[in-house]
Amino acid sequence: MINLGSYLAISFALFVCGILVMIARKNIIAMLLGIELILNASALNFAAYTKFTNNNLDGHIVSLFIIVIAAAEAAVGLGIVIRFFQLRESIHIDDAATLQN
Amino acid sequence: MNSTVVTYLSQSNEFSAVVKWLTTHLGFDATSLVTFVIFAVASLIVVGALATIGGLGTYAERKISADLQMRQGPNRVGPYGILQFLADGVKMILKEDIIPANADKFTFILAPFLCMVGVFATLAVVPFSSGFMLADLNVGIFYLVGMASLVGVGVFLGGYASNSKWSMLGGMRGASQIISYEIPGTITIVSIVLLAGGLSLKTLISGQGGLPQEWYLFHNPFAFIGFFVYFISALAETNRAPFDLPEAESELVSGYHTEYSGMRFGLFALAEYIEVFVVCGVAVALFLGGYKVPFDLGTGQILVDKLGMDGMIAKNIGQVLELGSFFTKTFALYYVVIWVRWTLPRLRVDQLMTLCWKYLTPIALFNLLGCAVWMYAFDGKSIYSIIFNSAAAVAGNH
Amino acid sequence: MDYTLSTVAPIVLIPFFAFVLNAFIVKKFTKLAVAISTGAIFVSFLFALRIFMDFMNVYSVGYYIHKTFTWFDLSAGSHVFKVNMGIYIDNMTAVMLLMVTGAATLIHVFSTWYMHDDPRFGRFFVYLSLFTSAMLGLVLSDNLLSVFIFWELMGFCSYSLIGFYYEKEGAGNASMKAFMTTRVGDVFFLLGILALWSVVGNVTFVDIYKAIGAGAFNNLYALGIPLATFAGVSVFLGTMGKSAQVPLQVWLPDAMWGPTPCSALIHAATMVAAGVYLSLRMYPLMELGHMLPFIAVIGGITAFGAATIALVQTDIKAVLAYSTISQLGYMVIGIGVGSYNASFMHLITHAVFKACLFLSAGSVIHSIHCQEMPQMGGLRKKLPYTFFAMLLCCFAIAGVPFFSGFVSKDRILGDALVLALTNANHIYKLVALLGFGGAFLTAFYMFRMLFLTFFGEPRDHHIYDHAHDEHLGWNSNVPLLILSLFTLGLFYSGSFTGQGEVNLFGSKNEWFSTLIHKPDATSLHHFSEYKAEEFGSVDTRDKVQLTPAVYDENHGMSEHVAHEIHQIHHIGAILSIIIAFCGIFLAYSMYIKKSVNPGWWTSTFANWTKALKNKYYFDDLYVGKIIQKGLLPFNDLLSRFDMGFFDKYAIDGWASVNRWAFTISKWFDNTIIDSGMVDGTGASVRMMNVVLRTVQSGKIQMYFIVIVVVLAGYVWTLSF
Amino acid sequence: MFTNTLFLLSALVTLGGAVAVVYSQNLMHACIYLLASLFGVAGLYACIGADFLAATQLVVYAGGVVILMLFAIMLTGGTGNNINRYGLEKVAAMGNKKTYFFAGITAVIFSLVILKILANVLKAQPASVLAANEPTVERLGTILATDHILAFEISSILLLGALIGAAVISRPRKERHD
Repeated sequence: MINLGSYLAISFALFVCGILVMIARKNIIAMLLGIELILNASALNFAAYTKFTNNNLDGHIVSLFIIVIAAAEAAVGLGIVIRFFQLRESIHIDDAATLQN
Repeated sequence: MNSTVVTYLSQSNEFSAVVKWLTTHLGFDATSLVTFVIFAVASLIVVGALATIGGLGTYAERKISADLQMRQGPNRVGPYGILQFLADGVKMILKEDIIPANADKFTFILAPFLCMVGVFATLAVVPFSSGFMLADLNVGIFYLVGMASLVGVGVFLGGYASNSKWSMLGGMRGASQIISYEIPGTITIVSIVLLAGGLSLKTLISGQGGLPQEWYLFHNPFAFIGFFVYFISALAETNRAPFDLPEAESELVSGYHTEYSGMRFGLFALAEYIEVFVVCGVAVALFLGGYKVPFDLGTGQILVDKLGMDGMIAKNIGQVLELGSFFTKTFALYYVVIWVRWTLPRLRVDQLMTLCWKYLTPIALFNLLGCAVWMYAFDGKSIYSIIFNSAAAVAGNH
Repeated sequence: MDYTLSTVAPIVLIPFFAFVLNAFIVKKFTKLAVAISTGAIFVSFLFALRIFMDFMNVYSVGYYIHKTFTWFDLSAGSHVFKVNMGIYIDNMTAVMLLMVTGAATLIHVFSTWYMHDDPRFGRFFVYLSLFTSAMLGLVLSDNLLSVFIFWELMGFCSYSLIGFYYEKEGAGNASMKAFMTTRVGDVFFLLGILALWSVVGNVTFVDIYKAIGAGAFNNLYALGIPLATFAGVSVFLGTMGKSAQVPLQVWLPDAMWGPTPCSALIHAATMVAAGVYLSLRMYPLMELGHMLPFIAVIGGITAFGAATIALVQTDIKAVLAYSTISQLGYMVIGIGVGSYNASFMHLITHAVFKACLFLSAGSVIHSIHCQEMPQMGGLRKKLPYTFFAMLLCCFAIAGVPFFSGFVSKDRILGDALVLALTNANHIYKLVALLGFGGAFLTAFYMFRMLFLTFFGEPRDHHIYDHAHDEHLGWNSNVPLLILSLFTLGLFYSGSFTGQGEVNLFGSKNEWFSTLIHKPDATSLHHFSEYKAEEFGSVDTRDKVQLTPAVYDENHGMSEHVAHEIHQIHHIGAILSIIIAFCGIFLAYSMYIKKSVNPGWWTSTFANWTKALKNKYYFDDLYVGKIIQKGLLPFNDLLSRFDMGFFDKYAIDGWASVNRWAFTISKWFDNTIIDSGMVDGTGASVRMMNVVLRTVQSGKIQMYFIVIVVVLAGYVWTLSF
Repeated sequence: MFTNTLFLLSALVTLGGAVAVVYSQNLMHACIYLLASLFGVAGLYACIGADFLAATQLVVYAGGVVILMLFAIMLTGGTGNNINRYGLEKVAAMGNKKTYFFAGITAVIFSLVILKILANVLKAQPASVLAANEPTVERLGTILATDHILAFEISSILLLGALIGAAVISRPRKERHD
C-alpha cells in the first residue's frame, strides 16, 4: 500500500487542490492557503522520491528548505496582506490589480 | 512501533508465556496482538493517571494557595478535601452545555478538543521512567514542541469562536504569547540537545546522572541560565501566572473560555493543568536528570549483584525508583509553578513581549552559542568534572 | 626573534586601529577611548622594546630586517614600473622605535592628566594615536615614498593639534602657518624623491645606497647642477621645513599654540626630529652631492640664531620652542660635519630631555594657568617633582657632564672643531664658532628659564598662592620622573654588552657609536649584499654568522691622525664644559645673585633686543615682503589674465561657437529626432500597447492560470 | 499493519482536509482544514520514515504558519468583504461559480498532463523492496552541515530577511501631511 504511486497520487491531489484554491478564491489569505497546499505537495513529492529511489536523504533536505521557504513566504506574505489591508481596507485580490495608488 | 513499555515488558518470562499460549490457541502469531494490547493498556494508564494528576492539580492549586494565604482551602469532600476535584468534575459534567447563538459552532466545539489533543499527544514521549515511556521517538523533544503548539491554535480558536470581545482578546493574547515564548523555549531546548547530542528524550536523559552535579542544570553556566529561561518560557506557554494574560480575570472576565461552560470549560482547564505537568516533566528531563536515580539503582543491577535478587524483580524495583525520582522532581517544579502564581503579580502585555523578545530570546541565543563554545572548548565535560579532574590531577601530583 | 608580519606590523597598526576605533567611539566613551589610545601605544612600546632587545642581543652593525610587498604594479612589457612598500629595520630604526614609542607612552600618560578638564579630551587622544602611528610608520618605512606619505600624515596631525583650540584665532592662524611653511619643504622633498626615482628606479633606502655605491649618479645633471646635489638639496629642504631650519623655522614657535603635551610629542620630541632622521638616512646622498658644508652652515645659523632669540623670550614655551630649533640646528650641524652617530644620538637625547622639559612646562602652566616667566618665581616649593625633573633636563641641555646632552652635543661640537682646525674649507670655522656660541647661549637661557620659574621670590603672589599643586597626580609626575631619569648620560654612553667599562664621559665603547655607523662612501658596498624578503616571510637570516660590532678606537684612520683627532676632541670637550658652566654662572649672577643687571644689556643693545624680540623680522619679511609684495601682485596678475584673456576670448568665444552649433542641432532635433523617431516610436508602441495591455490586467489569478496552462503545455511537449 | 493504518488515516486526513479547503465557504474553517491537511502530511512523512521532516512539519505549520494565518484573518476583518470601499459589488471573497469554473478548467488541463506523466513514471517504476525506516536525524544533520551547507546558510539569510521584511512591511506607518 505504501509505495511511490500512492504518494505521487496524494501529492498530485494536494497540488490540484492548491491550484483550485489559488484560482477560485478571491480572498488573498485564502489564496495563501492554496500556496501552502502546493508547497506541501511538492515537499511530499521530494520526500517520497528519496524514500522510494535511493534513500540518500537529499530529498529530505529539499523538503526541509521548502518548509523553510513556506514559513518565510507566509510571514512576508501575511505582512504584505496586513499592510495592504491598512491601505485599502480590503483583502480582495481584485483590489490589488494596480501597480500604484 | 517503537514503544519502550512493550520493549521493557517483553524482557519478562510472562510475556513470552502469554504470547506462546495465545499463539497456540488462536492459531496465528500473537506477538503483535499482545504488543498492541499492552500498548493500549499503557496508554490508558497514562491518560487516566494524567487526567487524575490534572484534576489533582486543581486541588493542589487551591490547597497551596490557601496555604500561602493562610486559609484552609477545600476540606469538606473526603479527607483533607482531596476528593474535591471529583466533585468539581461531576459538577462540570452535569452542567448545561451552552453554545452561544452567534458562535461559530464548528470552531467552538473543536477548540477545547484541539487543546486536549495537543496536550495528550505530548504524553506519548514524556519519559516517566526508562521502562515506562509510551514511545521513544528519535525526534521526541521536537515532536513534543510541535504537538504542544496545537494548544495555541485551540486557545486562539476558542477565543475566536465565542464571538465575544473578551474571548477574542484573550484568544489573540494567548496565541501571540504562546508563539512568542516558543522561541526562547525551543532555543534553550536546542542548547540542551547540543549537550546531549540527540533529540530523543532517552538520549537527553542518558547524558545526565542521578546526582545533582551530573545534571545538565549544573553542566555549565549557560545551561544553568538556560533552565530559568526555559522555565519562564514554559510558564508563559502554559498561560500560567504571572503570564496569565489570556484569562486575565480582572480585564477579560475569563479570557478565551469566557463563553464556555460545563465540560468544555473543564477540558480547557484540564488541558492547562496537564500541560503544566508536561512542561515540568520536560524541564526535569532536560535539566534535572529526568528519571535518573543515583548509584545505578535504576537498572537494578546493583540489587542483583549485592542482594542476589532475581533480575526482573530488581529491574521492576529500579523502575519504581525511577518513577519516584521523576515524579518527585516534577511535582517539586509543579509546586514552584503554583507558588509563583500566587506570589507574583500579572505582567502587562507590552512587558510580556519585552521580556520575551528583548531579554529571553537574546539570552537564549547567547546560551546556545555559549553551550556550543563550551562543548568545543571543554570537550563536553561538565564544570564539575573539570574541577574534580583538575583537583584530582593536582592532588595526584603531590 | 623571528620577524614576521605579526611581530613588526603591530607597532604601527595598533595605534592606527586605536585611532580608527576611537574616532568612532570617542564622543560617547571618552574614558574608554583614552584608555584604548594609551594602552595601544604602550603595547606598541612593548613590541618596540622587544625589537630593541633583539638588536642589542645580536649587537652587530650589519643586522637588518627588510621586508617588502608590492603595493601596485603598472609594469607593461619590458617597462617595469613597480612600487614596493615595506619595512626596514636596522640598529638606528630600533633605537628610534624605542624612543618614539617610549616618549609617546609617557606623553599619553601625562596627557590623561593635562587634558583631563578639556572638553575635547578624547579627540586629543584620537589625534595623538594617529600621529604616533604615522611617526612609527615613517620610522619603519623602507623607502622615501612611504616616508613621504607618513610625513604628510604627521603634517596633518601637527596641523590639527596646533589648531586644537580652534576657538582662538591665533591657534587657527598658527596651524595654517605651520602647514603652509612645511609645505614649501615638502614640495622640494617630493621633487627630490622624483629625482631619485628617475635615477634609481625606486626609492628604497638600500637601493639608493646601492646606486650611490655603484656610481649611478656620476655625470648626471639636472638644471645644470649635478643630480646628486639637486636631489640632496631637495631632500634637505624637506628636512629644513620639517625640522624648522632657517629660513623655514618660523612655524615652530607659533606651533606652541597647541596643547603642551602635543608640543612635547610633536614639536619637540618626534616629528621635528623626523626631518633630521630623513637627512641622516640620506647621508650618502648629501655626501655625494658635496653639500655637507651647506648643511653645516644652515645648522650653525639655526643653532645660534634661535638661541639668541630664546634669550629675550618671556613665555616659557617660547623659550623651549626656540631651544628646540636651536637643538635641531645642532643635529643638522652634526650631519654637516659628518658626525653621524652623534647627530643621531643628539636626536634621541634631545627627544628625551625636551619632552621632559615640555611636560614640566606643561605641569607648571597647568598648575598656575600662566605662561609668562616674569610672573612666576619660587615655584620649586610648590612643584618639587617638576622642579627636580626640569633641573635635570636643564643640566642635560646645557651640556653639563654626566648628562645626556653633554654626551651627544660634545661629540658634535668636537667633530665641528676637528673640521674647523683641520679642514681646508674655512666655512667650518664659522660653524664651530656658531656651535660653541650657541652652546653658551643655551646654557644661559635654559638656566634663565629655570631660575625665573623656580627660584627667587614669587613675583606674582596671586598666581603663586593659587598654584594648585594638589592636582598633580601620579600621571603627571611619573612620566616626568621617568623621562628625567633618562637624561643621565650613562644610558647613552655606556656599553651594554660588556665590552670594556662603562665610560661616563662617553667617548669610548659606547653602544651608540659602536652600533650606528655612518653609511659613508667607504662603507656603502655593504649594502650590495642586503636583500629584501617577502613581507609575510619569517626572517631566516643566520644571526650567528654576523660579526659582533666592535668599537674601533681609531675610527678606521691611521693611529697618528686618530690621536690628533682625539686630542682635538678632548679640547672640545673641555671647552664645552667651560662654556656650559660660564653660561650657567652668567644666568646665576643675573637672576639669582642679581649682580649683573639684565636691564643694562637690553638697554645698551636696544636695537638688537628689538630684533630678537621680533624674531629677526622673519615673519614681517614673509608676510610683508614675500607674500604682500611678491605673491599678491602675482596673484593679481593671474586673475587679470583670467578675467581679461581667458574668460573673454576662450570661454566666451567657445560659447558663441556653441550657440551657432546649437541652432543647427535644434532644427535636427525637432524635425528628425523628435517628430520622426521619438514620436514615431511612441505611436508604434501605443499601437502595440492597445493589443498588449489586455494581457496585463493586474489580476494575479489570470496570470496564475496562464502560468499553469503554459507549464502544462511545456511539460506535455517535454514528455514526448 | 500499524504503518498501513497510519498511512491510510494520514492520507484520508490530508486529502479530506485539502478538499475541504477547496469547498469550505468560511475562511476560518478553511484554515482549520488546512491545519488538518498539514497534519496529515506530517503523518505521511512519518510513514516513510522521515521523522525529522514530520516533526518539522508539526512545529512549523501548527505552531507558526497556521496561527499566523489565523491572526491575519482576524486582523483583516474576518471573511466578509464583498463590497469594496467604493461600494462596488464584487466577486464573493470565497469565490463563486464562475471562478470555480475557471479553476476547474485549469485544474483539468493540468491534471491531464500530470496524469500522463504519472502514468509513465509508475509504469517505469520497478517494484523495489523498501529499505527499513532508520532514524534520519543524525544523517540529515551531517548532510545539512556538509554537502548542503551553502543552501543552509542561504536559507538562514532568507529567514532573517523574511523576519525583518515582514516586520518592516507590516509596521503601521503614519501618513505624512506635508
